[in-house]
Amino acid sequence: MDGIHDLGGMSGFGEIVVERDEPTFHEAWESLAFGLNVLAIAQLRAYNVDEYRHAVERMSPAHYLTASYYERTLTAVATLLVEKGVVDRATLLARAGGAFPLAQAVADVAPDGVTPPPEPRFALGDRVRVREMHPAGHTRAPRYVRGHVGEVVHVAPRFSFPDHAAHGLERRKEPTYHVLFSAEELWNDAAGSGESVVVDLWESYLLPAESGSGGVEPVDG
Amino acid sequence: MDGIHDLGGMSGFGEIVVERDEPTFHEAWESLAFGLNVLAIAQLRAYNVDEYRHAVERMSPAHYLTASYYERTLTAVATLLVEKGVVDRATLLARAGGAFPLAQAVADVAPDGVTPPPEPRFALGDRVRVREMHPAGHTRAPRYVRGHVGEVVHVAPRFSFPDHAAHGLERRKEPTYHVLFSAEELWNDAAGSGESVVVDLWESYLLPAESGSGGVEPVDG
Amino acid sequence: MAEPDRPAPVARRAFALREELEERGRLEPGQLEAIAQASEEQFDWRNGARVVARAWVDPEYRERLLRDGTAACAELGFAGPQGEYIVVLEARPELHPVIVCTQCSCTAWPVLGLPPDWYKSPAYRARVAREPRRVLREMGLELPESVEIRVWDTTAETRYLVLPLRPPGTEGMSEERLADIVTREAMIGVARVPAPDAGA
Amino acid sequence: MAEPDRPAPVARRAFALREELEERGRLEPGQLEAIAQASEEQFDWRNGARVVARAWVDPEYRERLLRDGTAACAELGFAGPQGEYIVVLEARPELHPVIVCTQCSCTAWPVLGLPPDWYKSPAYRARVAREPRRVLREMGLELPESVEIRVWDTTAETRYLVLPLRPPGTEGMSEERLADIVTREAMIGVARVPAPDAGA
Repeated sequence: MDGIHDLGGMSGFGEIVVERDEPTFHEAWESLAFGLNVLAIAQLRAYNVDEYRHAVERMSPAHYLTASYYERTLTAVATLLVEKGVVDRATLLARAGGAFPLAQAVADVAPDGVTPPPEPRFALGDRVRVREMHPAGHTRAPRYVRGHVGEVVHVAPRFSFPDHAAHGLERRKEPTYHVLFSAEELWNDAAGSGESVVVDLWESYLLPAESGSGGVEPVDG
Repeated sequence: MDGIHDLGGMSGFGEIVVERDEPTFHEAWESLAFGLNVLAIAQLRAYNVDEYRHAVERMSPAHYLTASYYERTLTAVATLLVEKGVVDRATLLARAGGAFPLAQAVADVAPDGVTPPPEPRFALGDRVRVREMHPAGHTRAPRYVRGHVGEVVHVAPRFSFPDHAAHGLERRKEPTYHVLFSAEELWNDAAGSGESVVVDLWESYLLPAESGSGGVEPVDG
Repeated sequence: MAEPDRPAPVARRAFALREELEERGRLEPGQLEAIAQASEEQFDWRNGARVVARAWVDPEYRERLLRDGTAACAELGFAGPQGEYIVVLEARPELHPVIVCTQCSCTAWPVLGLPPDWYKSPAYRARVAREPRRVLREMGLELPESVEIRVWDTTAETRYLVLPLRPPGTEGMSEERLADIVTREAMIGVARVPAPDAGA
Repeated sequence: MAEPDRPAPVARRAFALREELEERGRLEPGQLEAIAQASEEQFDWRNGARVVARAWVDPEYRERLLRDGTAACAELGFAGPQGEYIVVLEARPELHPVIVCTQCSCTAWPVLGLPPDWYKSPAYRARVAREPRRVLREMGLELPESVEIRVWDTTAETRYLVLPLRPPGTEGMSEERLADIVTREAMIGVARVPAPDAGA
């Protein structure tokens, strides 16, 4: 989804405030929220990490931006545990003694039908274009690189494709590529000089650079 | 700026809630906020409408999304009246009896050096590409059409170029063009069938379609 | 710009700004209320309904309206701020126009009035450019796939007004009665004008 | 999904979820506190500082670290969740790497620890991909225009660690003392390791 979480390149957020000698957790409930997520993923196996990230993304944008990091964690954990039937929403509300805002419903997402080739499709130095995709569900291709051309600078091992894993679709693994973009390519006349960005992208997000902006055709189609 | 106000195409906002027989103003302060803006623009001539729109856009994203429409109006009016020296921030705080969050500071913006030709550069039926611009200041070219190609379906009269007017830069007038984009051009594989979008764009935002994604070169450069 | 205190209630902030302007002699008592009241009277979507009704009964007016919306609206006395350049979008059986302002909430005030909350909501602004058919369906307007939906984003100074399809069963109705059945939603494009026997 | 009531305080919500899981037998008392405590111990940025110090004093380790970060970190005992595939980015005098996760806040937990609030803030995530030089300057790191700044966005499963430049004046320092002067900020790339006489 083209959601509020996809912040790369946005303006208006003001200064970055650094706290000196910051503790890992500021309040007791923060470590509970962190622990609940670890418990639910690693011990209860109630959901996977891609579902977790997507649940955070599904928070209403106003809630997302006003919540702290661990409030977002807590909201995602509670949302998924309710959706998976591990806990009951009404009981949770009663225990909390007030509203317990959850993330919004997940979209229906169909498998993309791509079968990644057995060998990595791209190699070091290849120029690739990010597909101009706008999926309804979870994706890890940020908007600010879609449609843009960069160069492969590293080929990473195969990892589970998150656009499927977050939606309980057929699990598949693909290489991810570290793709180097010049600031000029991404930000045009707003680019700073001597700046560049590397983004780590699953193979399905990429096309050879000489393709058009692409995206309607699946990679192997 | 690529700000939070530029909402076209974003996901995650949920349902549209329609109130039956809605009044123009729900509370007395809303009509005050509206009236203060009309007063400041039309009678005090403290700022222009482009500065007003940009002041709304300069609100912190979390405030923008949690404020109602008229709270955004009030925030922009107060910000500009403080910035223009018409009212004093400290006095305002004292009168309000609490914090009075204002918009963030305006960015430095330089004139773009474009001189629009005397006659409209494009005509009905022309295919044009929206520049891939990422200006630091106010603009009315939404992100979702930047880089995309559409067809001119209407040529409107010359209007003041807002990217200048919002920043007190040299005033100039340019035609605006109603540009028709297919949903496939904008949203690719996420496009609905039988859908299209028309966006009203100042001449400086546009290049002939056969140009590259452009934007580094000014239109008349 | 960090604010240590809690924001004052928004009403309190609005009154504080008014007091401050009065104190500085930039505002007379009652002036704001007069602006708001005049605006509510001048900027009324029922003006647009009268334009639509006239266009339905007068083919020459309809032609003028589609050719030069600003002048044709002014003929009926509807002009002013946010109505300096009005373009009227003709709904056709096979092409349905719908209006949005994705970046703020611009509207043709003299004929559509100050916009309703749903039109100003982030949800409408974000979604209708991307998935108009689904948005219209959610709002109660189910259009067949054969009808193209065209979204008009009010990004510059043109202000749009949708001229809706005249519903069947209104052949003998007077201009005044026709104006009564036109809705603001139909002139934005998120509804059609219902046929009178459908409960209008 | 509209909530008529005010949200309960976030702490109350967290405790409510814990109680509910305990009640349903999915959670033992103390289990969450144990997870959090073990995580704080296991995920410590000082581990990364030890990796950096080792690489500064041992050229062969440095080579292994840059070739296979995961294995070289594991050599020192640093591995685990969010450290399954670590890539080490070498800071060079002419090329300065900086790490971000624009979409959430992914970090190499075993060597960088759980990330600090500023790293998780919308401001850092939004801005550093777009205007890194300005962001670093605001955070106190002024780099000459001749130094290229390269931002690494943690969008997939690779977890990055910056190997900072070894500051001048540290030639005789022990590996332990070197580990003490390495900062978390330097391993993210928003700072350089200060020379010891500069107050470290």
